[in-house]
Amino acid sequence: MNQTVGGVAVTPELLMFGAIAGAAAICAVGVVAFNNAVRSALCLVVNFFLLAVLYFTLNAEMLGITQVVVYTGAIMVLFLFVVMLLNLGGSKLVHEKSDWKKFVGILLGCGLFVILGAQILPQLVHVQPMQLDQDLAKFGGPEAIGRTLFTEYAYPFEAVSVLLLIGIVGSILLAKRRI
Amino acid sequence: MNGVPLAAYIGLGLFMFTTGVVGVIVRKSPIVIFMCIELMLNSVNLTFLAFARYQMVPVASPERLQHSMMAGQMIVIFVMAVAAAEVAVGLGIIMAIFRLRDNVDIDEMNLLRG
Amino acid sequence: MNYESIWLVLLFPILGFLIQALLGTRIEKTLGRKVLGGLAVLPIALSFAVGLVITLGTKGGTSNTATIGQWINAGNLSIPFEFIVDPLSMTMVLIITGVGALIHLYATGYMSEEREYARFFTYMNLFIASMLLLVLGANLLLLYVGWEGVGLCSYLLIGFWYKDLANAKAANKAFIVNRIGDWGLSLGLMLIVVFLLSQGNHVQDGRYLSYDTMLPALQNGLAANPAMATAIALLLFVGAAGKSAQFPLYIWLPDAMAGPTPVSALIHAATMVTSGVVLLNRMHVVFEMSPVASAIVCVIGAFTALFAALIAFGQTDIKKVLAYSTVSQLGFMFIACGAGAYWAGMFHVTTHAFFKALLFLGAGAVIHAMAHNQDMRNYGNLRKYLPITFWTMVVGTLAICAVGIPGVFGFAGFYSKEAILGGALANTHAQINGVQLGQISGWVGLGVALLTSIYMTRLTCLTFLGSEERWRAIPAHTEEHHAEDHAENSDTHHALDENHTPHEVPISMWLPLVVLALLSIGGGYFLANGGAFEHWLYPSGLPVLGEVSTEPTGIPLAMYSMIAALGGIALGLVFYLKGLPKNQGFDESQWLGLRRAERDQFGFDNAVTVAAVDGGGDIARGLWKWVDVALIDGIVEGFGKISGGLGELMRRWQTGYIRLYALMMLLGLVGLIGFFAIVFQRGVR
Amino acid sequence: MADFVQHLHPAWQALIRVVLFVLPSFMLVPIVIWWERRLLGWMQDRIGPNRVGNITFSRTSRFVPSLLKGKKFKLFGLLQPMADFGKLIFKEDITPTAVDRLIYFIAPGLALFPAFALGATIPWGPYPWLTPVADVNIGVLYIMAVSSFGVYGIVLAGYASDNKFSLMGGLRSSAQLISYELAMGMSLACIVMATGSLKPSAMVAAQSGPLWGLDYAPFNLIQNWNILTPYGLVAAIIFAICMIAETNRPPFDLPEAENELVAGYHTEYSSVKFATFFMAEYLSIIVYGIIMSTIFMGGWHLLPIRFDVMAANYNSFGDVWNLLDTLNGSSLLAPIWVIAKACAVASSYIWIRATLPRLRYDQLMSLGWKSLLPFATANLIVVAIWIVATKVANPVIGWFAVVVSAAILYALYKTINRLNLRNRPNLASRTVTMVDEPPQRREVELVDPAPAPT
Repeated sequence: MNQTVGGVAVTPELLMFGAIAGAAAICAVGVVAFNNAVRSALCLVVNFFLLAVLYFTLNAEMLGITQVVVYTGAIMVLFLFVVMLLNLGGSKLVHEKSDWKKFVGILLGCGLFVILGAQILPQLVHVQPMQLDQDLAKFGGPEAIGRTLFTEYAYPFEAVSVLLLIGIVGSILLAKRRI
Repeated sequence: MNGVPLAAYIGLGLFMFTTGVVGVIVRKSPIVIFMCIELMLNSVNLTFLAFARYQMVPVASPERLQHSMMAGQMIVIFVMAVAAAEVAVGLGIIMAIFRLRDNVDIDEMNLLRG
Repeated sequence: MNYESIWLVLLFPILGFLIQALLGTRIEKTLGRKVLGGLAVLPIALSFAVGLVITLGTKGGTSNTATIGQWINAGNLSIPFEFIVDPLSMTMVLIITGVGALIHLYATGYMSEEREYARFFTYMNLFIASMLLLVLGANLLLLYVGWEGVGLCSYLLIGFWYKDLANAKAANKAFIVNRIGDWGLSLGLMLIVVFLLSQGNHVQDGRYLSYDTMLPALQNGLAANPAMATAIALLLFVGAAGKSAQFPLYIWLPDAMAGPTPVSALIHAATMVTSGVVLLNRMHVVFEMSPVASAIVCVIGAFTALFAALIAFGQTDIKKVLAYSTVSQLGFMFIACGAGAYWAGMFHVTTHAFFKALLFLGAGAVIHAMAHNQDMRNYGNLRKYLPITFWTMVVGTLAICAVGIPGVFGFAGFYSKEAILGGALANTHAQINGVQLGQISGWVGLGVALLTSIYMTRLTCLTFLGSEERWRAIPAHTEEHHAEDHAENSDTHHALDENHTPHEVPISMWLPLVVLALLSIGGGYFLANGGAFEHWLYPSGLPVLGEVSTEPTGIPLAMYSMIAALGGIALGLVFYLKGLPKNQGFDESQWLGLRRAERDQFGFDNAVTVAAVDGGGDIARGLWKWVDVALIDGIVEGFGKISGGLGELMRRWQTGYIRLYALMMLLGLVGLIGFFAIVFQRGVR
Repeated sequence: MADFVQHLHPAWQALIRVVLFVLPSFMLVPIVIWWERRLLGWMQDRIGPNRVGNITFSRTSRFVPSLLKGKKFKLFGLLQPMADFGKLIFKEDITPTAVDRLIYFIAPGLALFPAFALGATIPWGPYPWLTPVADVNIGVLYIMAVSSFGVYGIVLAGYASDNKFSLMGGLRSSAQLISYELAMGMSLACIVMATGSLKPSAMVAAQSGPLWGLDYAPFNLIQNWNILTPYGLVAAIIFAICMIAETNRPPFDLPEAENELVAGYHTEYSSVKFATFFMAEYLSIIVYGIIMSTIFMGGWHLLPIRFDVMAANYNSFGDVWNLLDTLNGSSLLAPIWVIAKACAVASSYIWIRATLPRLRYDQLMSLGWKSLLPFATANLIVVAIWIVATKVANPVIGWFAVVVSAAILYALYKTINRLNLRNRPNLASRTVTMVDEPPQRREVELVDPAPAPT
C-alpha cells in the first residue's frame, strides 16, 4: 500500500492512528454533545484511554500509563462520583436550552480551528518522527523519567507536591460540612 | 509511530482543544465544563508529547537531544498534577455550591455581576 | 580586665532592661518588689564596678577603641560597632553608673508605692544603657543612637504617669524640642561626612565617623576653611543645646519635672542633660578651629545661666527651682566649653552630678514626706521631721553655692566653678572680631553665682526653716493623678492637711543622700588638688586655653567668688530666715512685677509655645485646606471619578455569566490570531 | 517450539500468549465457584452442593458396556457451576424500563474487562517467549491502571439501573475502590523499590535470590520471597486486604450488602448480565491470586528453597538437588505451581469470607485511610531506609536500620493516633451490644448524679 494522499504515504501505522484518533475525536465531540453528564464522562474516559494509547505510540509509555492511572483511574472516577452524588444524570437539573451563545460559540470554535489549522498544520505535514536508536527509545521509560524528574526538575516537582497538598486541604475544607 | 506525520497529532490536539473550548461555552453544567477543561489540558499534553517525540529542529549534542526529549514529558507530568489538584478543588466547590442551592446551573451563578 | 572588656559595662544594663521588660511583672508577682528592685539596681552596680576597674587601668591621654563588629557598610563609608575607652568616656561612665546606681537604689524606695514598678525600672535601665552607648560609642553614629535612645527614655519617663494630661504634654514638649536639637546634630553629622569626602582624604578603611580617624582628619581639613568649621560647630552646638537645655531650647527641662523625682535627679540633672557638654568635649577640635562658634557658645551659656537663675526666683515649686538651677549650671558648663576650658566643663559636670542629684533626691524625700505636695510655700520647719534630709540638703546647697575657703578647703562646686570662671576670664579664644565675649561671659557667670546662692538659700529656708503653720493652715487638696496612679495603698497618700506628720524616709532613700553628700563635700577637693582631673583628662593641655587665671584683676578670683557665695547666702538668710515674706505668699497678685515676670519666664515660653503651636497650626491648616484637600484630593478624586464613570460604562458587560466571559475570551483569541494570520500572510508575500 | 513461536508474526505471538493466559484462568472460574461453595459448606458444618455430576449407569441397558453396568461415578458436584450457568442463561433477561440503556448494557462488559486485562504483565512460567503477554517495563503500573478500571462497571451498573439502592452500591464501591487503590499502590511501590524494577518478571527473578541479600549459609539456601522479608510481609498483608476490597469480596462487600441495599449494583441485572458480573468477580479473584503469588510469593517457584545452590554446595546429592530444582522452578510444572498458589489465595479469600462479618462503612473508610495508608507509607519509608543503608554499608546494617526505623515509625504512628484520639469517632462506643450492660455501671450512674449547679 504505497499510494499517497497529499504527498503523505498511507502506511498501516497511519491507518491505525487514524482509527484511534478518529475514535478519540468522536469521543471528544461526545463529551460536548451528550446531554447526559454521565455519558459525557464516559466519552471522556474513552477519550483519555485512547490518548494513553497514542502516548504509547509516541514512545511515552510511562506517561501513557500515568495518564490511565491518573485520569481514568482517579479523576474520572471522581467526576462520576460527583455526578452521581448530585444525581445530575438525566438532564433533570440543568436545562440545556439553546440560546445565541451556543451558535456563536460553535461558530467561533470552528473559526479558531480553521485559522489555527490553516496556519500550523501545512508546515507539519511532512515532518516525520526522528529515528530512535536503542537507548533513545528508553526515554519514555520509568527510569529516564525518574532521573530527569528528580535531578533537574526537582524544584518544580516539589512545588507541584506543595500544590497538591494545598489542593487536598482546600477540597476537604470545601466539601466537609464541619471540620 | 513511523509513517505518521506530526500534523496528524497536532491536528487531533487542535481539534480536541477546539471542542473543549466550544464545550465550555456551550454547556451549562459546571461539571461538564470541567470535563471540557480537562479535554483541553489533555490536548495540550498530546501536543507536548508529539513535539517532544518529533524533534523538528535538529539538535546539536545527544545531551541536548535527551534534554529536549525529556522537557515535553516533564511538562506533561506537571500538567497532570495541576489538573488533579484543580479537579479536587473544583469538584469541592461544585459540591459546596450544590449544597448551598439545590441547582448547579452555571447561568444561575451570576451573583458576581456588576 | 583591660579595655577590651568594656562591652560588659554596656551588657549589664541591657540584661537588666530585658529582665525588667520580659519578666518584670512576673517577678513582681512571685518574688515581690524588693527582689525586682534589687534586680534593677544590681546591673548598674555591676557595670559601675567593671567601669571602675577599667578606669583604674586607663592612663591619662590614652584612647583605646574596642571594636565589637561591623555595623554599617555603605559604599566607602563604614561604621563599625566600636567602643572608645579614654578618660572622657570613663568619667562619664563612672558618673552614669555610680550616680545611676545610687538613684536606682533611691528609686526602689521612692517608687515603692507606685503602680507599674517594673515599667519604671525597665525605662531606667534602658536609659542607663543608651546613655552608656552615647558616651562609649566610638563614632558619631553610635553617639547618635545613644542620643536618640536617651531622648526616648526621657520622653517615656517624663510621661511615666501618662494618665494625667500635663505629664503627657510635658513629655511631648520634651520630645519635640529635642527633635530640633537632634535635627542640628544629624545635620552636623552629615556635614562632617560630606566635608571629609569632599576633602578626598580617604580616612582609613572608610571610618569617617570614628573619633580616632575623624578628629585628626577634621583637624587637618578644617584648618583650611574656618567657615566650614563654624558651620559644623554651630550645628553640633544646636544639638548640644537641645539636649542640655540651652537658651532657646531650654523650655522642655522645667516641664520635664513632671516625671518622678528620681528621673529628674538622674536624667534631668546628673547625666542626660550633660551629654551636650560631652559632645562638645568630644568634638573640641572643631570648636578650637572656630572662635566665632566658641564665642556664640559662651554667650549662649552665659545668657542661659543668667536667665535661668533669674527665673528661679519666681518659682514656688521646689523641683522647678532645682530645674532652673540645673539649666543655669549647664550654662556655666557651656561657658567653660566655649571658653576652651573643656576640662572645666567636664569637671563641673562631675561635681554638678553629685550635688544636683543630691539636691533632687532631697527634694524628692521632702516631696515624699509631704504627700507629693511640691509647693515650697506649703513647707516649713521640716528639719524637725527630716533631719538627715535637712543636713544632706544643706551640704548640697553649700556645694552648689560654691562655698569654700581658697587654698584650704571647698565644697565640690567651689573648685569646678573656680575652674570655669578662671578659664573664661583667662581665655582669648572665644571672641568675635576682637570682642572678648568669653571674658564677658565669665564676669556674667560671677554674677550668676551670687544669684545662685541667693535662690538656693531661699529654697532651703522656705523648706526646712520657718514654722509649720503654712502647711498646718492650708485646706486639704489632693492632686489628681495620685488618686489613680498611687492607688496601691492609697491610705499613705492622704492629703496634706493639719494632721499630717512628715516621716523620715526609709534607709534605701537616705543612704544615697548620705553618699552623695559625702561626694559633694569631698569630691571636688579630691579631684582638683594638683589638677588631677585636668591632667587626667587633657594631659597635653588645651591648645586654645592658656593657664586658668587665678587673679584676673589683681584680686584673686577666689575672693570674688567667695564673696559672691557667702554674700548670696547672707542675703538669702536675711530675706527668708523668718519664713515666707508677705509679698511672696499664695496671693500672687501681691508679688512684685519682676517676680511675676520671672514666674512666667518673661513670657518666653508662652511666646515660643504660641508661635510654634498656633502658628504651626495655622500653617498646617492652610496646607491642609489649600494643598491637600483642594489640589491633591482634587486630582486624585478626579481620576477616581473618571475611572468610576468608565467603570459605570463597563459594568454593563459584567453580567456574571461565565459562559459570556468565555465567549468574549474566545472572540478576542480568534480575532487576535486571525489578525496575526493576515499579517503573516502579508509578510510572506 | 520456542523458535517456531518466535518466527511467527508478533500479532500471532500476542494472540497465542493471550489465549494461553486467558483460557486457564477462565476455566478456573467454575472450579473456584464450586470450591467456594464446598469449602463454605464444610466450614459452616453442612454439605454443600455435591449432587450435580453424579453419573449412575443402568444395570439393564444394552447400550452400556458391561464393565460400566451399575457403576456410579461421583464428581462431588463439580458440575454445579455449569448447571447454575445454564440456569442463568435460560432465565428471562429482564431490562427495566427506566434504565439508561446504553450504560446498562455496557456495564457488565466493563466489569469483566479488568479481570481479563489484569494479568497481561504477569509471567506464569520461565518461558519468555510465551509469557507474559507483554513484558513491558511498567508492569506494576499497568496492574494499578487496569485495576482502577474495575470501578467503572460497578458504578455505571449502579447508576444505569435507575434504582436508589443500586446507585448507593455504585457510590460505595467507587469510594471504596478509590480509597483502597492508594494503599495498594503504596504496598506495590515498596516491592518496586526493593526490586528496583517495575517488571513482574524481574520481581520473580529478584525473589529467587538469596534470602535478605545475605549470600552465605543458611540464607543463601532460601529464596528471597518478598513475603519472607519484613517489609514484604507488611506489604503483602496490606496488598491482600486491599485486594479483597478491590474485588468487593466479604468482608468488604458493601456494594452488594444484602441487608442494607438489596443486592447493590446488580439488583436490576437478571440473567446473563448477572452471570457476567458473577464471572468477573471470580475471575478477578483468580487473577489477583496470580498477581499476589507472583509479586509476593516467588512466582512460579513451589518452595522458597534454592536447590541449585544446594547442588553447588552439597554436591553429594547433586542429582537429587538438580531434579528438585527442575521441579521447583524451571520446568513445565511452573504454571501449575502458579495456579496452585492462586488457588491457595482464593481459598484464603473463602476462609476470610466464612470468618469475618461485614464491615460498617465508616469502619471501612477509617481502616483504609487511617490504618492501611499510614502503614503502607511507613513501610515505603522503611524500604527506602533499607535500600540506602544497604547501599551505603552492608545488608546487615540495612536490616538493622529496617528494624530501628520501623520501631521509630510505629511509635510515631501511635503517638499521632493518641494525639488525635479525641476527635476521632470512637468506634467501640458505637458498636451494638447484644447483651445488657453490666448492672454496676448503672448503679454508678445512679449513685453520682450530675453535680447540682450552685
